[in-house]
Order: sequence, then C-alpha cells, then structure tokens
Amino acid sequence: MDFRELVYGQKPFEGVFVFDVHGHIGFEQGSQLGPNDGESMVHTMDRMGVDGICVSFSPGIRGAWKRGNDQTKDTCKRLPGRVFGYAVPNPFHAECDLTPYFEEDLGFRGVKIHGNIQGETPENDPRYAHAFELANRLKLPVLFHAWMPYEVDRAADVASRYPDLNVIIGHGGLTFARDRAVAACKRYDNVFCDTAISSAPDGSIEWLVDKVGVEKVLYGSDMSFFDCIHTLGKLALAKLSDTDKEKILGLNAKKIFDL
Amino acid sequence: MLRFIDARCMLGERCIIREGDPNTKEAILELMDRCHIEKAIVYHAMARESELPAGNMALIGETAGDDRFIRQWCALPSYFGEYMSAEDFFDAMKQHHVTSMRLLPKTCGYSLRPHSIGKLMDLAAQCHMPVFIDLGTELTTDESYDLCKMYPEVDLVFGNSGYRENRRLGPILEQCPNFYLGTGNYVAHCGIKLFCEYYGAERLIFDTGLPTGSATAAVSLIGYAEISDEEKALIAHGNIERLLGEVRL
Amino acid sequence: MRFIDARCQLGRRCVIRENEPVTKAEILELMDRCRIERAVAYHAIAKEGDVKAGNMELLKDTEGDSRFLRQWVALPHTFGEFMSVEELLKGMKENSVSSIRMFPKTHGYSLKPYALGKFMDAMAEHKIPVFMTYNELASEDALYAMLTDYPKVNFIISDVSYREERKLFPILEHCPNFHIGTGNYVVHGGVKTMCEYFGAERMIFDTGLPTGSAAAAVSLICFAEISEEEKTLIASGNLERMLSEVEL
Amino acid sequence: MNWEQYIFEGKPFEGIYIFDVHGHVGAHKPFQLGGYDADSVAKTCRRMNVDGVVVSSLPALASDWKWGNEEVAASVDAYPGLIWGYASPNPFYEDCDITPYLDLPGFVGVKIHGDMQGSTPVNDPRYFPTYEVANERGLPVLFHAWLSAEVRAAADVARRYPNTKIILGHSGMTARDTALEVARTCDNIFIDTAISSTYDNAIEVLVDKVGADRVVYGSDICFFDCIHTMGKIALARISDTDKEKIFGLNARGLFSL
Amino acid sequence: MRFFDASCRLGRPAAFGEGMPWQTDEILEIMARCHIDGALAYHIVAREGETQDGNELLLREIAQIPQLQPQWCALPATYDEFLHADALRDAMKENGVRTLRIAPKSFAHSARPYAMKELMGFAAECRVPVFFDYGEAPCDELYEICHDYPDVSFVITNTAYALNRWLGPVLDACGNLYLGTGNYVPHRGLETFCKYYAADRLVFNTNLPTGSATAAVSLVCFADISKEEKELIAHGNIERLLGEVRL
Repeated sequence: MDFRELVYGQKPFEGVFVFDVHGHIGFEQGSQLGPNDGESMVHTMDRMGVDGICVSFSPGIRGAWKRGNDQTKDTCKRLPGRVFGYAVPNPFHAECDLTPYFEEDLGFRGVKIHGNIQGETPENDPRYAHAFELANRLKLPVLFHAWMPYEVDRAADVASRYPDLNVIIGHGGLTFARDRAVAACKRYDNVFCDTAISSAPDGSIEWLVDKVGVEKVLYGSDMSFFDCIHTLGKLALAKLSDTDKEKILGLNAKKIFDL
Repeated sequence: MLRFIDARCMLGERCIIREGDPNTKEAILELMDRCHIEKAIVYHAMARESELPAGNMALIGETAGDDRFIRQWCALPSYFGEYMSAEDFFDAMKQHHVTSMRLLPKTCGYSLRPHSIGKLMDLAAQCHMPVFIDLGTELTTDESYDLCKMYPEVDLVFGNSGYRENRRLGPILEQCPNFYLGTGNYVAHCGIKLFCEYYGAERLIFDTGLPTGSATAAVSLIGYAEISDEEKALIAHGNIERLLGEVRL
Repeated sequence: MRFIDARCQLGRRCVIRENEPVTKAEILELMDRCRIERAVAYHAIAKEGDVKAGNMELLKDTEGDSRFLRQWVALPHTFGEFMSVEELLKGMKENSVSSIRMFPKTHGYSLKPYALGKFMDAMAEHKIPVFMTYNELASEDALYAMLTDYPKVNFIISDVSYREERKLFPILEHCPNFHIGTGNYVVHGGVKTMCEYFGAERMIFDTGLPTGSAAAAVSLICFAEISEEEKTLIASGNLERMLSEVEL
Repeated sequence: MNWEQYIFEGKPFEGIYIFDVHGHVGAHKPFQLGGYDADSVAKTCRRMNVDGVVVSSLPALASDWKWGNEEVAASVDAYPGLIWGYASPNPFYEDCDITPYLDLPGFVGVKIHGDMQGSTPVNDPRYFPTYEVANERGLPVLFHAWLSAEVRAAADVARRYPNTKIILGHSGMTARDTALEVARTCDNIFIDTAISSTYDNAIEVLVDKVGADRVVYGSDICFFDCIHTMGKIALARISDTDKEKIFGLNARGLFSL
Repeated sequence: MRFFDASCRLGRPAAFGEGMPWQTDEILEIMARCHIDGALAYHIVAREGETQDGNELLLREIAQIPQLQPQWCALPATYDEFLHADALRDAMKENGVRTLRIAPKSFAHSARPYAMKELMGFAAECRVPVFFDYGEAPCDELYEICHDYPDVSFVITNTAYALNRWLGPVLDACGNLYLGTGNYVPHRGLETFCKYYAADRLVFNTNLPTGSATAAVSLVCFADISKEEKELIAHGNIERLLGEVRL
C-alpha cells in the first residue's frame, strides 16, 4: 500500500485499520470550532476511512461532570462501533464516581484527565485517585492532556503507581516537552505518546518513532478541536515504513483499547 | 426595612467548587432570605463556563415557576450558524421572558466592536434592554468608555469593579450617561458615599456576585453607607426596577 | 494539482531542533515529496538579523533557481533606516521581487497611518501584496484596524490559530482585503466552511516551511470537502493572480 | 590628567591607552541601532581616540552564526589593529566549529549570549567544545551576564576552565552583588562596564569591591554609544591610575596585546 | 559648556542600589562636578505616593537651594483629588513652578482626552511644558498623547536606546514632542537626531539619582554635532520653553 498516493489521489485510508485515540465532541466555550457533534465527526471519518475514534465531551471537562459523561454515553449509543468514550472525572465534586459508566458496555473505553482546564489541578492529584484505581482494575487506557514538561512528568508518575493501566501522553510527544515524554516512554512500558497537535514541523513524528519505538506511538488528531486530515496526511507522507504507519494508525491502539 | 434586588447571581453546577460555598440553588435562596434579597437576576453557570447554548436553555428549566429569579441570557455573536442569529436570539428571549443579556467577550473570544456585536446591541437598544458585563475579567475600565461610546442608547451595567478603579471610573461616569456600576465588590473606602455625592445614586445597581461573591458583605456595603434612605432604596432596588421596567420585548 | 507555497523561509535560523529541516536541499526534498512546484521565499537573516543584508542573501540563495519566488522583508524608513519607499520599489523591480513580508512585533514599529501611511500607499498603488503571520499583530482589533486603515492593500495573514474563529469571521465579512494562509488552518472542516461563506478566493496555500509542516498543509487542501476548481484556486490560482497584478 | 577639561571641551582623551572589550557589529532585529557596520564603529573609535575594540556580531548571536562570524572576520580585515574579533558559537548546530575563526589573525576571544540563543544556560554541555578550545589557548570569554542565573552559570564555567579569562558583560547589572562576590572568589573572572544607564557611583562601587585590576572598560558600542560610558569613568571619583587600568591597561594584559 | 538639568528627582527612595547618590547634597556635588548650574527637580513622594503633599514637601526642601527649581507632579482632579485648573495656576504662580510631570500608567488614570481634558487644557493655555517618562506612554500611546493635545509641549525622559522606530514617526507627525537626552544612548544618537530632525527638540536632563549625570553630560559633550547645537541642548531649549510659560 503506498500511503503517499492516498494523499495525491485524495483517496480515503481504505484497507488499513485506523483508530483515533484523541477526540472531542461538544461546544467549545473559548472559541468556535467547526462542526463538533458525533454525527459530523463520523461524516469526516467515513470520508477519510477512519474506523473509530475515542472522544471526551469538552463542556463536561469545563463544567458539570455528570452531564458531560452522559452526553458522551448518548453519542456512543447513537453511533455504536464508530464513536467510543473517555469518562472524565472532576476533582472538586466529592460525589464524582465513574464506575456506573463501565458496569456494562456503554461504549466507554478509557479515562481522560485534563487538570489544566480544571483549575490547573496537578494530573497526579489524589482527588483523581478514584479514576486511576478504576482504570487500573479494568486495565483501561488513560489519556492525559500533557502539553508542558511538568504535566508529562505527572502523567509518568501515575503510570509508575498504577502499572496495569496504560497512560497516553496527549500532545507531549511533539511539544517542547518531548524530551520528557521520551524519557517516560523509555522508563515505563505502560506509557505511550499520541500525534495530536495543531502544528509541528515535518520530521517530528519520525523523530518520536526513532526515540521511543513505533509501538509507543498512537494516531490521535484532537478532532473537532481541529481537523484530522492534516495529521493523517502528515503521517501518510512521513518517511516511515508502511508497517510502521499501519501500527501508528491503528494496530498499536488495538493492543491497549478493548475494540 | 430595605429590600434588595440582586443584579448579578449565577445558578447551576460549577466545575470548580469549594466546600462550604453556596453551591446549590437552596443555599443561594437561604442566603437571599438571610439578606432580605427579594429577587435576583440570574444567568447559568454552564452558559458562562462551559456551554453557552445549553446553559441558556438550562436556566429556563431551573427557574421555571420561581418568581424570585429574573432570567438573564449570555449573548454570542453567531457566524457560520454556530448559535441563534441576533433576531432569533431576541425572539427566544421574548418567548422565555428573559429581560436582560450578558456579554462574555474574553471568555467566548469575540470582539465588542460594532462589526462583531452590532446587530445584538441595536436590538437591545430597540427593546431598552440593559446589557451586563464584568470589568476586570471581560474588559478593562478604559475599554468600558469605548463600549459606552460605541452603543450610547444601550444601558450598560458593569459589575466586579473592585476598589482600585476610581481614577478611571470618574471621567467615564462624567461623560457616559449610560454607564451603571454594580456595587457588589465596589469596596473603596467611602466609595458609595463619594459616588452618590459626585455622580448621583441613580447609576449604582446593587449586586452580590453570588455564589463566588458575598451577599452579606454586599448588603452591608449599602446598609451602612453614609447616604440617605432614598438613595439606599434607589441602589438596593429602585434603579434596577426602573431599567427592567423599560424593557419592551 | 499544482501547489505554489506562499510562505517558505530559506537560510540558517538561530534556534533549530533535531530532525527539523534546515538546508535548502532538505526544503526542496520536502517540496518534491509534497509536490509543491514553487515557493515564495524570504530569508531567515532578514527576519532574525540584518533586514537589508538578509534580503541580499536571498538574492544570492535564489540566483537562477526557478523553484523560488523572491520576497523581501520590509522596515519603515525612520531615521534613514532600511531603504526609502522609492529605493525599495526600484530594488524590487531590478531583482524581480514580487511581494513584501513584515514583522511589526519582532522588529518593533507601529502599523498606524501616521507611521506607515506613505509606505502602504505605495503598496496599494503598485498592487504589492503584504504577507504577515497572525502572531505579529497585537490582537484582532489591531488586525481589524490595519485592514481598515489600508483598504486597498491585499494582506495575507498566515498561521491563524484555530482558537480565533469568532474574532476572524466578522473581520473576513467586513474586510475584502483580508486573505488567510491555509498552512495551519486546521479548524475542523475549516477550508470547506470558508469556501461556503467567503469563497475560495480568500485563501492562499502556504506551508511555513521549514518550521511548518508541508505534508499537513498539502493534506488540508487535498482532503478538504470542496470542488476541484476551488482546490486549484487555493493551491495556486489565487497567489498567481495576485502576483501577476503587481505593477513595478 | 585633567579629565574634566577634556570632557567639557568635547575633546577626546589624549595620552592614555583605551581598549574596549565589549563591542558589536551587525544589526539587531528588535530595534534600530545607529551605525552598526565596521566603518561607523571605526569612525567613532578614531574620533574618540579609542586604540582598539573587540567586536562580536549580533546576527551571529541571534541569527545565522556562520554569516555573523564572517561579518566579524570582514570587519577585522577592514581595520587591522583597531577592530579585533570575538567568535560566537551556536549550541544547536552540531557542525558549528569556531576554531577556523579563532585561527584567523585578529580574533582574540569568544563571545557567548545564551539568552538570545533560545535562552540556553551558558554552562550547557553544548558549549563545552568551545570552552575546551578557549581553555587550551587561554582566551578571554565574554559572557552576557545580566541576571543572577547567568552570572552563576558563567562562574561555573570559570571554575571548570581555569585557564580561560571570563569577562562578565554588563557586570551582572541586576545581579551585581552576585557578580562582585563571584569575582572575588575566582581570580580568572573580570567585570566590564557596559551598562546603558546606571547611577553615578556605580564605577566607584565596582572598584571598591573587587579592585581596579579586575574591572575592564567595555561599552557595548553600536548596541548603544560609547561616549557616555567613557565620560562616566572619567568623572568617577577614583584615582587616575585606576582609570588608566580600567580604560586599557587591564585589557592589554587580558588580551596579551 | 554649562548645563541646565531639565528633570531630576529628590527624596528618599523606597529601595536603591548600593552607592546611589539619592541625598540632596550628593546630587548637588555631582551637579557641580558635571558643570550643571541648575535643575528642575520633582519629589519622589509626589511621584510615588501623595501628589499634593509631595509637591509641597518639595517646595520646603529646595527653599534654601537656589540651583533647584520645582517641578510638580500632576493628575486629573477626579474626586477633587488634585487642584483644578485655576487653583493649580494660582499655586504654580505663587511658588514659581513652571513645569508639570504626569504618569498616567503609574497613577492608574487614562491619558485620553475624556480624562485629561482639563489638565492639558490648562497646560496648553499657559504654555506649561509637561514631562513624562517614556514608559508611561510607550509605542503608539506616545503618538496618541502628542496628537490629542497638539498645543502642549511634551518632554519625554528616561528613554534608553530601543525606541527610534517608534520615536521617528511621532517626531514627523507631531511638532510638540521634545526628547530628554538623559539616557538617550543609541549609537550616534544625538548626531542622527540632529541630522533628521533638529537640535531644538532636544532637552538635556540627567534622571538623577537613578540616571548617571556624568554619562548625560558626556553624551552631549562628545556628540559629533556643532557647538551651537550642543549649547541649545545643554540649556538653550529648556530656557526657551520656560520663557514661554504664561501663568
């Protein structure tokens, strides 16, 4: 399969399993995003040949945690097999408990932590412990918003204390915190990186793969915050072998997500 | 006995809360009773913090059949069909008895200039609807002069002024008749007295900033101010009743 | 589909990171890999060091190289610095330089008419497009002021953050001389919505090489849900039209 | 020597050796410099009877390191004996080696400005190859030392490479006390006087705390002018011998001219 | 060559570097050393704390010092916090005060006409020069302040070396801007200024005690400009400006 021809011919990614580990649905208070509901995401995924995506509900991170997770649950119910969910905890509301979302298959496949938006709470804060214990028990992936070096270090700290869950460092592998992300991936085998970023030079994904090994890199696009077509195109045109591209696009995700 | 109408109160679940804060509607109602606050103009936490469209609608549900709350919606200039157009927004407000609107330029990232919110403000002027906005978090005091001059026929109520802004507020109050100041945390020493002396009590609007502001402090600020009872009544409820009375939807 | 890149930086810059393209050869390899035919190029020294010397280095680096269209960085003529407007136009004519890039924040000067009035009148008169990145402007109000102060000058603003949509759409509506560089315009369905509401004429393909990703920029256009004609307009049509209108 | 008489008649000083250890050629992007090419630097030096100035290139520090060092080489060739050169490395480029420049006649030292190069601390291992060369040849190394962190990093380099002569540029303007204390502990650390605006008596404090032997005249010429720093030293309440040491005798020893 | 310092500061600072000559007698010693015959001085209490009390304290401190003339700090009379126009005129006339210093940013008031109309109207009417540090109205704000009050002569002090690209356009557009040369140290700064504009818009000052007087005088003495231009800068221009004051 020649990935470059896909871009030139403007053809979707057929014949390869593509799973997006970093998605968002819902209204973004600070700025107007493009269409951000589940259905419009699936429309773009069909166009591009993306098989599935795991999303969190943005207003649920910024506001009422229960309503946010319920919105994700409804979307997963409406679009089974295409849209999966991250459960989002809240460190301030003592009554917050994510277990009901995992008692039966409601489409939830992981936990999303965004301490920065939630009052800049440290990512390894004890108030998130209930979510980590749940993820550890069910061997779930936990996606961290980790843009800054100290956020990457905190995510690594969680990985060290909960060996059975898999930590995904969101954005950190490509920002100026990338050296910390590489150190974390090398030190713990349950730490992974994703490719979600609005802008990074060509060659940055190749650098990441070279430093942490292709098994540690997962395709993530931050879709509905921004489009996925540029990240897909960047991967397709990257100087990586086709097997590496297939692993990044979906095979790696298959190992740590129960799909 | 002095009765108050609160011009700045937020209902609904918030993301960041602290133990002991008045985090529920019941806690807010208890505080309003304790402070003799008869009614409160309320907007929804979700509309301000996380999801404006859903927050405005949630407010309707949470204040249905409750005459102690006067509804206020957060406005958003709509492009690419993101939210209701200005005309639909005002029709919906009419339908749901919403009598004032709040601007969030910094939180929602839009410009206050006519090319951005011109339609919304023209309709507000037509309906004599007061428009609320917070100093400090949403715009600077210097920019409030520009806002008053850009929309002279709209009554603008600026909350959250704090105690440092007197030198900037003075000239604006002289030049802008449509500038009204919320008293919630206007705690400058003798602030209320000096304001009434220089610029008249007609332009002070009592507000508390619940649940993050303190209602007990706000009512004491007016109760103990060195001003006449008529002035206290105007500030506590007279001015806001006049502004809301003029609204023609 | 022919791509012409509207924003490429040649020359050795100060801060680089491992694996980032630096030399002209690396940039050309990326352009070939992404099938970018030609690129409007300015020089790193003109941005980071000596503006006049950087512009001269650009002439040397692009001597007899058809892959690059020359673009000079400009400065105001205060205290006799840089070139006067007349010298600049003469230099552009002699060295076939067809566009200007400005860095008001990096080089620290005012964009207001009292400072740049004469300069911008010349740009308007000769129909020379002015290129800028969004972070060189203090705020969206500063952008709006600039666009309305100089209505007859075509401005191409690139690296527009996806967070600025609500501020940019009203400006797009009111300022026809406002064009967006699509290099990092990553809003979900952004290119499609822009075409629907404002037309493909308002968008110019650029990459921001070497610090921007050419592959991402190309994919943004190839995979956009718009017609073939619109894609070609964005990929090269609009820029070629704009550069052909320049009268030197 | 009646310094006042020279100044108030606008006459440059005669009969003393003046050597400026902190000069620049080349433009600086954030703001406009007066004349920044070699000719205008030379013109000012000749007008003010300055016998020699060591320059580094601002573009070498903030832009293209090779182009900048070539600019210094051209300036040194154009005015041999008047303009001397600092070579400046760039920590990000593995292929960056400034020894060819240091081998050229007229190159007498190394200039490091970590702040302009992605705020890299000056004791970053990527600068060590340059320090090894400077240590072998016993060359002076001029640091931009404005903040206390920069002063401490420079002191760390001075301890690791005792054979180099470290000059703290701007005498640790905001961290002068750290700079003075560090200068007292390491005998291969010197302080220069390149500050755009500091109060009177600053020169007296430097001389009082570390002695005139460790203070060298530096003006940051073309970044800004040198005439006010010369006047400040001339009118300072310190002995004539101290002034002559600061103006040039110390530098003559430092750069073995 | 004799000098007249258009702006220096008296009074005990809250914090200062070791050796800073802030005491009045130290300032007078440096002035003598630098051939500075007289100076316009403002007080730190007026600039940092209470404006009216500081101005009166200044008058008391320099009553017995003939070389020092008073320069008052001023701000808009919001809430009657400072003298209104006519009261200010009488007080200045009575105490021989002929210049004012404003600080919009530090005093947290707006510099735009809606706030400073009364104060600037008085300054224009009585031809009183108004001083301010460049940091109080930098970049485009400098143009706006000179443009909003065209009949007031503004003198900016404490400029340092990084402002030419902002200063040039304002000098072109507004004839009422003068430059304090205290630490205006761009390479060949005065020479370039005189070439493109004119020496009669340069006013010598030292910014004592935070600025260096020895550096300030050297800047003028060693500048590559004619003797007449040096005389204008050293004292000619400020004497002309003070001569025009009509209280």
